Amino acid sequence: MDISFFLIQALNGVQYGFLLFLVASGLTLIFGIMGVINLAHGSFYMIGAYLAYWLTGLTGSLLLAILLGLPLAVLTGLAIERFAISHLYTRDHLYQVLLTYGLILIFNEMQSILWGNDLYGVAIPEMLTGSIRLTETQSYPVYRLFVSLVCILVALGMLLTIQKTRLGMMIRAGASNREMTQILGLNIKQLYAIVFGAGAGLAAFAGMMAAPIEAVYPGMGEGILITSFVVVVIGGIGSIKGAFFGAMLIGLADTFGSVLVPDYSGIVIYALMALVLLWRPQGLFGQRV
Amino acid sequence: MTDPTMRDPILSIKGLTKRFGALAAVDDVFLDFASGETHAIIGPNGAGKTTLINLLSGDLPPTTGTIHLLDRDVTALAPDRKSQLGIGRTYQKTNIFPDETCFQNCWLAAQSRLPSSMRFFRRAHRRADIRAATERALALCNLDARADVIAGHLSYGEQRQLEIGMTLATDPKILLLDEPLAGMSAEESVRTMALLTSLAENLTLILIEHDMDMVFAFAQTITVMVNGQVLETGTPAQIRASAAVRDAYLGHGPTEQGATP
Amino acid sequence: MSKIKRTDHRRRRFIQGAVAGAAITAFAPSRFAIGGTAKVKVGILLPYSGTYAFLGEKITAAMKFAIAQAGGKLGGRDIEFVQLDSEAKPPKATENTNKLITGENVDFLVGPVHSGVAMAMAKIAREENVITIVPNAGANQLTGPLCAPNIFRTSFSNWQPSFPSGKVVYDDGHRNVVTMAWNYGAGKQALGGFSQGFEDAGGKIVKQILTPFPKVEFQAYLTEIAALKPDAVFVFYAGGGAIKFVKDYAASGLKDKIPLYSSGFLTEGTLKAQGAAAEGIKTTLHYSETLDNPANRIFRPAFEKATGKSADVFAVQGYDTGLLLLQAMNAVKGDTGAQKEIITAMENAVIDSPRGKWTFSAAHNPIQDFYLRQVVDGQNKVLGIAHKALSDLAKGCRMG
Amino acid sequence: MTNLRPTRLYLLIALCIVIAVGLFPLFGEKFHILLATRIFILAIFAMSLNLLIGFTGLISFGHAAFFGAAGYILAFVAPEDGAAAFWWSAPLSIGGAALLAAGIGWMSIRTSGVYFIMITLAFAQMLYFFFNDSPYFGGSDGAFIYFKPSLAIGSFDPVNLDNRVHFYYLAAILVLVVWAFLAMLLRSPFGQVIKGLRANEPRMRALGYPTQRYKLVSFIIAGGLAGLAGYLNAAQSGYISPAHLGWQESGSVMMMVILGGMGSLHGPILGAFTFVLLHDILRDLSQHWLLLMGGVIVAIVLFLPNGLAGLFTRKRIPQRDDDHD
Repeated sequence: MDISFFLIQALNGVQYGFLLFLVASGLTLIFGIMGVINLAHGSFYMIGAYLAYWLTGLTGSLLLAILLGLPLAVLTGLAIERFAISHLYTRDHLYQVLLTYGLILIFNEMQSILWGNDLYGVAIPEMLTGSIRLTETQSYPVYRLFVSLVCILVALGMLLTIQKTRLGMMIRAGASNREMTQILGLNIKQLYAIVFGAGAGLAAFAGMMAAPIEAVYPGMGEGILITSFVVVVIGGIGSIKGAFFGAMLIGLADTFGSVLVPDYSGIVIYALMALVLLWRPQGLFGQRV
Repeated sequence: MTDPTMRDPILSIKGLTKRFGALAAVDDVFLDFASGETHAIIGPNGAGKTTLINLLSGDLPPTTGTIHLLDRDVTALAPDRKSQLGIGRTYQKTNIFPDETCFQNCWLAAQSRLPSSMRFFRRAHRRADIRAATERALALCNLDARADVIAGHLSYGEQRQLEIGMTLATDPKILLLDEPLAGMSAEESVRTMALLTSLAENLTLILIEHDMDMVFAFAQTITVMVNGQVLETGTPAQIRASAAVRDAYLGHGPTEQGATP
Repeated sequence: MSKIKRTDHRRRRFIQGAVAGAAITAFAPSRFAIGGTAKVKVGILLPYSGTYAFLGEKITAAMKFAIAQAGGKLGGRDIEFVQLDSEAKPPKATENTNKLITGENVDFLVGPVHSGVAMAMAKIAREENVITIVPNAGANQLTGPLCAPNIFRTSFSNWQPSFPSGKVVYDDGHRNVVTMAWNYGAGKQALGGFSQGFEDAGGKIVKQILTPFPKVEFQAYLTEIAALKPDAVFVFYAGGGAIKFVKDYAASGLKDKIPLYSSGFLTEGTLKAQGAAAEGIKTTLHYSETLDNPANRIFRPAFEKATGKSADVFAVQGYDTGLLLLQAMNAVKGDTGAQKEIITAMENAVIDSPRGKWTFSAAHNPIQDFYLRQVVDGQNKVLGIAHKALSDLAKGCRMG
Repeated sequence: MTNLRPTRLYLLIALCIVIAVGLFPLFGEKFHILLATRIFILAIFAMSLNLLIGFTGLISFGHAAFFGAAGYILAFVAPEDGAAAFWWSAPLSIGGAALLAAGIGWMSIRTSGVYFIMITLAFAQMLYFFFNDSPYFGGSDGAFIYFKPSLAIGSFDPVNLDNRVHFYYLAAILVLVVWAFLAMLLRSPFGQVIKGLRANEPRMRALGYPTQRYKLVSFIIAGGLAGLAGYLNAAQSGYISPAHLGWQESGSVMMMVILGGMGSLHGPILGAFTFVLLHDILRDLSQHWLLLMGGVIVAIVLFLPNGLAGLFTRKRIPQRDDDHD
């Protein structure tokens, strides 16, 4: 094994990390600001992928599918927030776990009713089908690099929103102290709706971007859900920065774990999470509660 | 100790510092608390008073410095260990078990004095000694008539009394009181003052309070803190006379309530 | 007895149970008395929700289709299907199987898809002695150490479809091969089959890679393969993982340099989603949609027309399950009490399947042809027979 | 917290239930006896989790780890050609589960709130992958327990677990035993402390209780009881697989606890009963039963905040306005 092998593996890890970040950032926002554990977050990822499949079929273009599908996903998120989640802000985490678990079942069945249980794929847009040669045997698909680029742009966008805008100010206040937000006279209801809608949108967007390199299949949201939770917890709940570093860490750990301890690579990310929590019980960038 | 009137310190802190990031909430504080005295800590908001109490009670670990209880280094001990050693505290924000009766609240506190509550089979309420300690604490905080009332249904003043009663049930040597009069009506304040006065006979009291009338009437020693540092320590008369205190904190009216710079 | 036509569920079950009970002690006449009155109860335990739902739906549809084509009766008796969603969850398998066997008193049990569920189910089926037909789950153990007179499998053992690939890969001139599969029973057993076939022929497994199930992130492994530069790669993936793997393999540029082989599940029900990435992949399986035989020529259009579902290997396995039930029940003229005769009929059955004629081995696993297939224009084109009449090893089976 | 003083009505209901449970095998169908046994086992499992969630305030999302581990221990120690003796295999499974809980608990209780939820999940997932990936325990296909444990003492063999009615009564009695054990535990000094922990942990610490130690002991007891349930489950079905330790199983038992009512002694029993029956009925009702199940869960959360047990007690759990994690 040479240096280029490790470099390519690092690239794999980072690239996987970017995708994780896209899902986890929404989760951490909802977690940190609203104090809601949203198990149904993975469902939005799945909804995104199915919307991408369905709308790409209708319009023939992934871009159009995303433009049409994203508002649909956000609206679904807003409806869920309004009719279910909003009743649980003052209640114990457990009820949120239970309710959002119920939502997973509902979403899964809706998917089955609307799109059936067959497996689907989405074609990579024509412009992005090429690949770049890395070694004699391996090349890297342009679309994957494109996804990474989009993830970086989204991350930057979130950073700017949070640092520079009034909404970002509210989010920061909300993340550090929920009561303070209320004292400052901010409209907490509106803030929560925006955050949940945005979180759902981010997850769905991740699902749409991933659809061409993933398979679109029933139950696809659950796998990424647990991994995203691991990312959020490692990074520290409510911290976008934490979600970013957590995602990178998990992406790299998972990639190198696969190579270095192949027989038990399923354990790696959970062991990493346990270690981080034993070292810093509030995650890498979390605030002490 | 240079002051001959000073009794032996029961609690002594040296170079105590607590930093939150760049901010030093408590900055290199040296203080001695004499056994049996009533010692008030005053200062503007953000002076580091509550942080100091939290350091003494073990709720926060100090960044540097030491805390000694008599000869024993208790700097890094957790709250439960400090409590077991006789340092009890009350909270600024009422901190009781609102779903339980007053009796049960004090009972839980009194039970903590058992060598261990890892007893799985006997009914808890059968212990006569704990019952006696509970009743004593309820009597001390004037809630013996309200023993069976759910704590959440008490008036605010009564809840504060219960808060003190719970801590008393743990039989402390030193009582840390974080704004015991905050939010009380005049009548409740009077009652609580009477309670504290009776306690001061047997206990070392360390309290934070914004009510200057109360502080100057009640405390034997006053420490003024500003920006995490001790500005002055002395008798009420010394503090009143201190030019430094007047300039930095008390400003124009020495009895101004909740003075904020 | 023959006048009893109660619709009352419990009452009928009671009588039926009583009759079946009597059947054990009494002679033939009393057994035949029930024929033509009560329905034959077929319990189906298959996944209808979650990742495996499409398998469950397809197998069920094809089995019902086979029976409907033959007039909708088993041995002259009407059928009642009792379907249960297995959710592909092993912890629920015991309760589900009990529900069908002791709760519903089914005459036949059909299922499951998931090997873990199959293990729990087989245990009860053995104890309760109900004739059980496995239409998919491939765990080698089912027709190995767990084999039983009353357990039949119409699909394959995990070892079976990949074993012929070994020789195929060797004959294509490859000597050093990397194998890769999900780290679970089916994956390991499939790789075991391939390794045996390949090493017996004289090839060498450079590395066996097991990836966590059901994770579909393969990038790290692809880079490893690229670094190892084997002559060929053999994998076992199915469903969503198969789609993802084939796409990733092509996108990383490996496909043009290192040929990809697999057992046929890689390209079953997944070709449309895989698109061009699957072109050229060679697989071995006991069926192909392009198989040219009379049964298949009739089956495919009829099935697709009747159910609207595409006819793939899973549909064929379900269809054959239906055919097997028909043959056995016709042989005993609908007498479900004649268990011994039914078993004998099944053991001797020759199934004229769309996959080609096949029979049961002594361990009750199909002896069947395995075809070498290659993906051409989005279809699994048959290149020839990779292994004729291949029987499972049936290691550990102490029956027959 | 819970009002344990029995009223006359309460006693009457309890009596009726005991009689019904006692007589059920006489007229119940074979399958329903099996189903009821399974409900008892899950009730014990749910009661064990309720000790953590409902009484200690520790939300464990990895409780199935102990349930499954106990089953694996039984599978591991049971001989292939005969029955393992209940009298040593059960304590071994329970003890093993408790030991595992001691290890996982010791590390997990350093965290709190959501982090605790997640770290318990992480440990359970690690065990899941351990049993799934390791070549020694049957891998993903799971392992069998070929014979049901034997309760014979010498030649005295009154309870034969192969007989489903015997198994039924054993499970029913164990539900009662666990219930009584927990009732006693909660009235003991230890019980008072853990209930205090749930209500307000920092205050308990300030009162001088070494809270970590109490949480750990509670975690170990709950792990052991989950082990008992896991042992019974493995003995009944004769099968154990990695999926028994999966997060979805941890989720289901959590559902049962919340459904029945947290912090109520009998709530989890009610929850297990309802959850299993609901699952069974809804699945028969429609092909889209997941939709119904999801809908029922959502409705219960929104409209029955105190769980089913809350229907029978008038006392309302006060809403918390502070958000302590």
